[in-house]
Amino acid sequence: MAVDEVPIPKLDYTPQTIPEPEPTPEQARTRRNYLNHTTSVLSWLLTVDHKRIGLMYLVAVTVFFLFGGIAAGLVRVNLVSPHGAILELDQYNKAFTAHGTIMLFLFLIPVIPGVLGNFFVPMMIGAKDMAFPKLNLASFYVWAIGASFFLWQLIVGGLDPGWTLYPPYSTKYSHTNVLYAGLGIFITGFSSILTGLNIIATVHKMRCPGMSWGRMPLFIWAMYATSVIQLLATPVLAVTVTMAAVEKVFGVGIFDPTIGGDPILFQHMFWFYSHPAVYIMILPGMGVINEVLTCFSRKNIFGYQAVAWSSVGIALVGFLVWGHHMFLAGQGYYLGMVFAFLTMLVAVPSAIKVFNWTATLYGGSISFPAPMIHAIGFIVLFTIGGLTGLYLGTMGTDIHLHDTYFVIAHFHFTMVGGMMFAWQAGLHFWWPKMTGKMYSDFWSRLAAIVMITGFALTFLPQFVAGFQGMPRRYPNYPPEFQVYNILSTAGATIQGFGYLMPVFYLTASLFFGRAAGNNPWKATGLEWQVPSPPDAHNFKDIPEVYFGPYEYGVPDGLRLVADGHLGKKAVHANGAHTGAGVTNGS
Amino acid sequence: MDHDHHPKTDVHTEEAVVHDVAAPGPTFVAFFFIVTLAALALFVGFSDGLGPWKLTANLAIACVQAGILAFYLMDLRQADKVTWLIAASGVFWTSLFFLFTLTDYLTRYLGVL
Amino acid sequence: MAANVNGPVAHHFNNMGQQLATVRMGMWMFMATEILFFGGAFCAYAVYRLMYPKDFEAGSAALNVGIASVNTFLLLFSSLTITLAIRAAYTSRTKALGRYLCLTTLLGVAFLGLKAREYHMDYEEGLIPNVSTLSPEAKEKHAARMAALAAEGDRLEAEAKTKSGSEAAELRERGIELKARAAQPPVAFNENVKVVLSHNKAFKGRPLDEQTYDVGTPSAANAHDYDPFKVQLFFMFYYSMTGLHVLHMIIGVGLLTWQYVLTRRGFFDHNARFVYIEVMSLYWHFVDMVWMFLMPLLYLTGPHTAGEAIEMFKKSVGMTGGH
Amino acid sequence: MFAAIDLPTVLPPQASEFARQYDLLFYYITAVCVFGGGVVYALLTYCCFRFAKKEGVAPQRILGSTKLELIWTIVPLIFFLTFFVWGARLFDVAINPPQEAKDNEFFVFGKQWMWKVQHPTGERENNAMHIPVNRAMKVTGTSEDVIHDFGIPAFRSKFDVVPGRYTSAWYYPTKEGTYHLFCDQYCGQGHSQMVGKVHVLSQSDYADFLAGTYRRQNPDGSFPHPVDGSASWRGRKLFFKLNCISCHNKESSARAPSLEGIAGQERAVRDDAGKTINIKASDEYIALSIRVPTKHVRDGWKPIMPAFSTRQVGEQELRDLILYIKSLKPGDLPSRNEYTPAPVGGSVDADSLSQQQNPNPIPMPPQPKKEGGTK
Repeated sequence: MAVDEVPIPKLDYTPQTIPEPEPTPEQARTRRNYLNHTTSVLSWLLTVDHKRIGLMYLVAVTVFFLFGGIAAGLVRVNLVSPHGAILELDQYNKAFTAHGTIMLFLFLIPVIPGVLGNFFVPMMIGAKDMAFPKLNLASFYVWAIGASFFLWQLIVGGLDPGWTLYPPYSTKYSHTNVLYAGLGIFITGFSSILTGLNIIATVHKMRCPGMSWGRMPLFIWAMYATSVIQLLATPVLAVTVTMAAVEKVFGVGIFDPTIGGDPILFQHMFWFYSHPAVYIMILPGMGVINEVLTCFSRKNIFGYQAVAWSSVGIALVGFLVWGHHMFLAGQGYYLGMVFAFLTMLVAVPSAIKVFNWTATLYGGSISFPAPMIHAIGFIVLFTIGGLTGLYLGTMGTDIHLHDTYFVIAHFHFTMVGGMMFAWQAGLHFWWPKMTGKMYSDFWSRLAAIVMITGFALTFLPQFVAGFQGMPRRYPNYPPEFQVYNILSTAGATIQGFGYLMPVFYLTASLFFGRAAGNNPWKATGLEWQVPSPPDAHNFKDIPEVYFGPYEYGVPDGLRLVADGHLGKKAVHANGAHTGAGVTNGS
Repeated sequence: MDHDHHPKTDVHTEEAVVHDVAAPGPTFVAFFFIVTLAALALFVGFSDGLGPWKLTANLAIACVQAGILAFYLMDLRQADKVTWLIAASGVFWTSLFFLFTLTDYLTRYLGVL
Repeated sequence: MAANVNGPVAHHFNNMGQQLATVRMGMWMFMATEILFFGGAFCAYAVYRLMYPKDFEAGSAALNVGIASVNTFLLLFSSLTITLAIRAAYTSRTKALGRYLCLTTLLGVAFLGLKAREYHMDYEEGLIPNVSTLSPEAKEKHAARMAALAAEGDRLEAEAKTKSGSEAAELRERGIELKARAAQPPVAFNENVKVVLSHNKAFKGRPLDEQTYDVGTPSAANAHDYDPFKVQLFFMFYYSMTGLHVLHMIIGVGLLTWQYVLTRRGFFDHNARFVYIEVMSLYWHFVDMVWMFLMPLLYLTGPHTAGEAIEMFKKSVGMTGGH
Repeated sequence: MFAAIDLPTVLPPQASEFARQYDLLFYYITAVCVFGGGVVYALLTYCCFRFAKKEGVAPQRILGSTKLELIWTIVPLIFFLTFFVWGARLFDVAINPPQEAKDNEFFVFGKQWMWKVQHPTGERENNAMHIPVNRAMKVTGTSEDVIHDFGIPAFRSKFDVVPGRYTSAWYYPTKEGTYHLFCDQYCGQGHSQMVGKVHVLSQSDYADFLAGTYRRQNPDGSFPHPVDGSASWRGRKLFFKLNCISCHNKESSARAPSLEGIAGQERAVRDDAGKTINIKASDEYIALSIRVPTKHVRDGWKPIMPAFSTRQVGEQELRDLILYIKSLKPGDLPSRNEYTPAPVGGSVDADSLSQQQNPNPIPMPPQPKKEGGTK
């Protein structure tokens, strides 16, 4: 294929040191790292170390994922029978609302920025910490407070207007805890703003020498784009819920038609946040995929600029398409056209990414450990998710598919098929770095395959059901749809097992896993050039970067480089030569 | 990607960490204008002369006030590009929200029903 | 300038320049967020302002523009003092810094005090939808109106007896309708707001419900005729938007007080720490800016007169014994 | 629970002109997507196998290709834009009814949790809509409480029903039959019960429906009672309410004559003078024998029927009764102990019809337990 041949850069400098050898088991046991340099409980709860905060997010988010999963399980089981197998109508409504709110506000939005973003953004750009460590901790606790409001409303009887909280139902007719949920959304949103702010500041101001924008790993680009959205979209949601709350408290209100209010306005304000929010959810995932694909195909990303700027493009244009949720809501036809047009534009960058990922594999030397399987699964499933999005973004076809199971399937293909698998890929990719332990290769691959199979079985039938017009949020339905729902539930069961497996083998790896070593995947990112688990302050000296992030093009980079293949002495394949004594145990 | 192999150390240069403390003159002048404009706004608000244009006029005045405030009192005039970018993006996105939402209400009944 | 900056550099920064620039940038980003936050509310307001201009002007006419005007200047002056504070901090004149911070805090507190008084008066006048009860004056006015309606109803029915055929039926219908209307319970807020508006000399509107239902033929349409329910809508915006602004003010005053204490403790003797004052001043300026827009949108759209404003303010601070 | 799983058709019925146009676009998009996705998957599979890790094979160093980037930016964009243009035109069709549709305007009221449909002629029905085939019609809707959505998959049509506003859609039904009517916008506890049937009738049947005498013959040849919403249906309800059924019923006990198929028949009756005469059972006759039963008593029956004055049966009600009695064909009279009237929502006939007409009836879901149900 036609490629722009760029020669492997020659170094015109003399690095001072060659990298330390892997630590001996002795060193590995004795050295202090960010996990054990202090051990008191308080030192964890009050830590300002981005890595520890990342781990705290990991635990919390996993717990909420299990809650959301249970709710999803209830929904799926209930739908086995056309008459509703186990739940009363209102119970069902509460179940799917719990699933939606928890998964979106407490899992999808915080998961990658909170865990991987917190942990690796500073390390990948060679910083010692986030720009605002205290703010980072604060945003975790703010999030925790918001989350506890969700838990509280679950305990005191649940919530039933669906995660979209459309008035006038949510504000006037729902007798459930809309206020608590609104408060929860407001507070978690605030946390999300702070995280985004922190990441932007970090990327702008904390990059190590030589880490120019053109040399940042693409995960950083994705996180940056995500943070921009978090920063500029979330406040509108906050003010929306505030107004809805005012309306509910005073009992007379801004979105209430009986005194001249307009419920459609709520939808505008809500989707101004909530559509960009789906990019908040998917962009970090895309970022992870770049890292994993390049690493396991041992190649440069195909079209770095294209991938990087498509992230930014998605973030910007993604703001201007919210109206495609409202084609049938009584929104003006001409505005609808504008939105439909922009929707088609925002579909392009996603397509670009998919093509670039595929091209990245070309000419590589591909191996398939768990992260890579997840990443491939991501591409396969996300492609379907993206393409089916076109049906919904096209005004004409949206008429029939609006609010049917087609939407459900599409949404889950992007959010679960995309985001969830990217999250799994990232978690498995960086787990050795975070914990210093390697998990079971067999079980992790098996889990990946089980997840993908179960997922496809769950949501593919829903496309058909949706095209036949089965409406969403129905606890009971005409029997002709039963066969699809039974398939879905079967798939969901398999999926459930798939999601449970990592909980076990990852936990097991903490105790029985073998030491991972500094760089098990022979990856090029800065975070891989320091020992695992990293030291408390990541780098003893500030690393310096001499060329781009994915120089796998050098066959088996590290060794050849050490042999003086590039320049005089050692430099890691990504050009980072981390200063003296990074790797020696204390 | 760029291939100069000399590490960029941009973020490490000692940039102008302190806005040069201009003589208080400009500050007071700016403040004087702001207060005058505020008074003008009140005057317009209390007079019935402009009729329907009253709100428009007052909003225009408010914009000027805000501009002066940001430019002189918040030292935006000395700020670096990134700061400008951030401030601009805040205003820009808000205006986008206004643009699209209001478009809906202004065009909603064209050609439909 | 940078040369004589001294102060501790946080562990994760390489030098003071990086640290200060980062903090400053963080604050600006936070303000971009705030712009969107208030922008959302303003946009919602704009939508309804376009839908119901007259009713919103009526609502605005019912607000206490006197207090608002004074508050405007209080806030502007506080904006000046905080600017002087940061100038002082730049040149590490901590004494002056302390003075200016103190002054700013006091101005902020004064603003909040007046605002509290304004809310209290709204409460007294019964301008809180679905919460207020009929104010005494509104009660008697409403009672009188309903009595008139009922009397008119009786008169029509009596008259109907003298007539015959369709004419009689018509009269009877109308009479029954009027009496039924007279029996309806009042919407407290609507009646109260009518009373408040009747006190505003500059305002010449009549409530639409009285226009359509009351005795006699509807008078010629007036530029300011309003629907009380839409006025409720306006008041929802009034409370939520000023409420959010007040919330920001309270936070700001808290931070100012805290920084004042820090100043006294010599925290800012490291002049590198001026950046905290600086971001504080940015925040405070922003709150000021929001008020600049709230003023015309909420208070100044409706018809008011300067005299009325002064009168209102006097009444608010108790210089006169009410009307 | 798994007892009867009806194997469905993969594609929904295509019962309106719009549905035809819709499916064209739908299949076009599907074709493009299958092709595009296919290309990606093919490349993916190829790479994964061809470039799987081998000893001694070094990965190539490829940084990208501006030409390729341009290709896979522009080509998808072009296709997407065709979707957009076609889709916008289709939407334009969907929201701009032709004049004849505007002249034939139905109205729906959404309400937690039922649909009230009003015909242009003022006929009303609940959770069911009888409409003529091959005739353009417009549906305008509004809601009494929350946002609902009036969706008919067979017509590929759907629109949100918003409180305080009028929204609308229009159909040109092309195929007779009974189709689903769904509420697609979540509206609370009974959301999934806010469903009904759309009956597309032939023009003549629709005329009968408006006349109040529409009967649809079931496949088994039997005639069900009149359809919900028609005048004779109201009459039937009265027939039960006034306890006519206790004497005039299928069992045709010894107390009263059967009323089946008497319309227009010559009947031998005794007038109050006691002499037998023949009278044609006209509307007037039926009315008289309800108002003053003893005036003409059917030969061989005792004059035991109570009289129903205008206070018990208003003139309009009487009219409904007459229409019902006239509509009775042999074997129609209900049995004495049959239960009616139809529960609100699931009208008896809508179900009994759907049982035979449509293999997939909407099941009656468990009724909500708690309050907040029917307002």
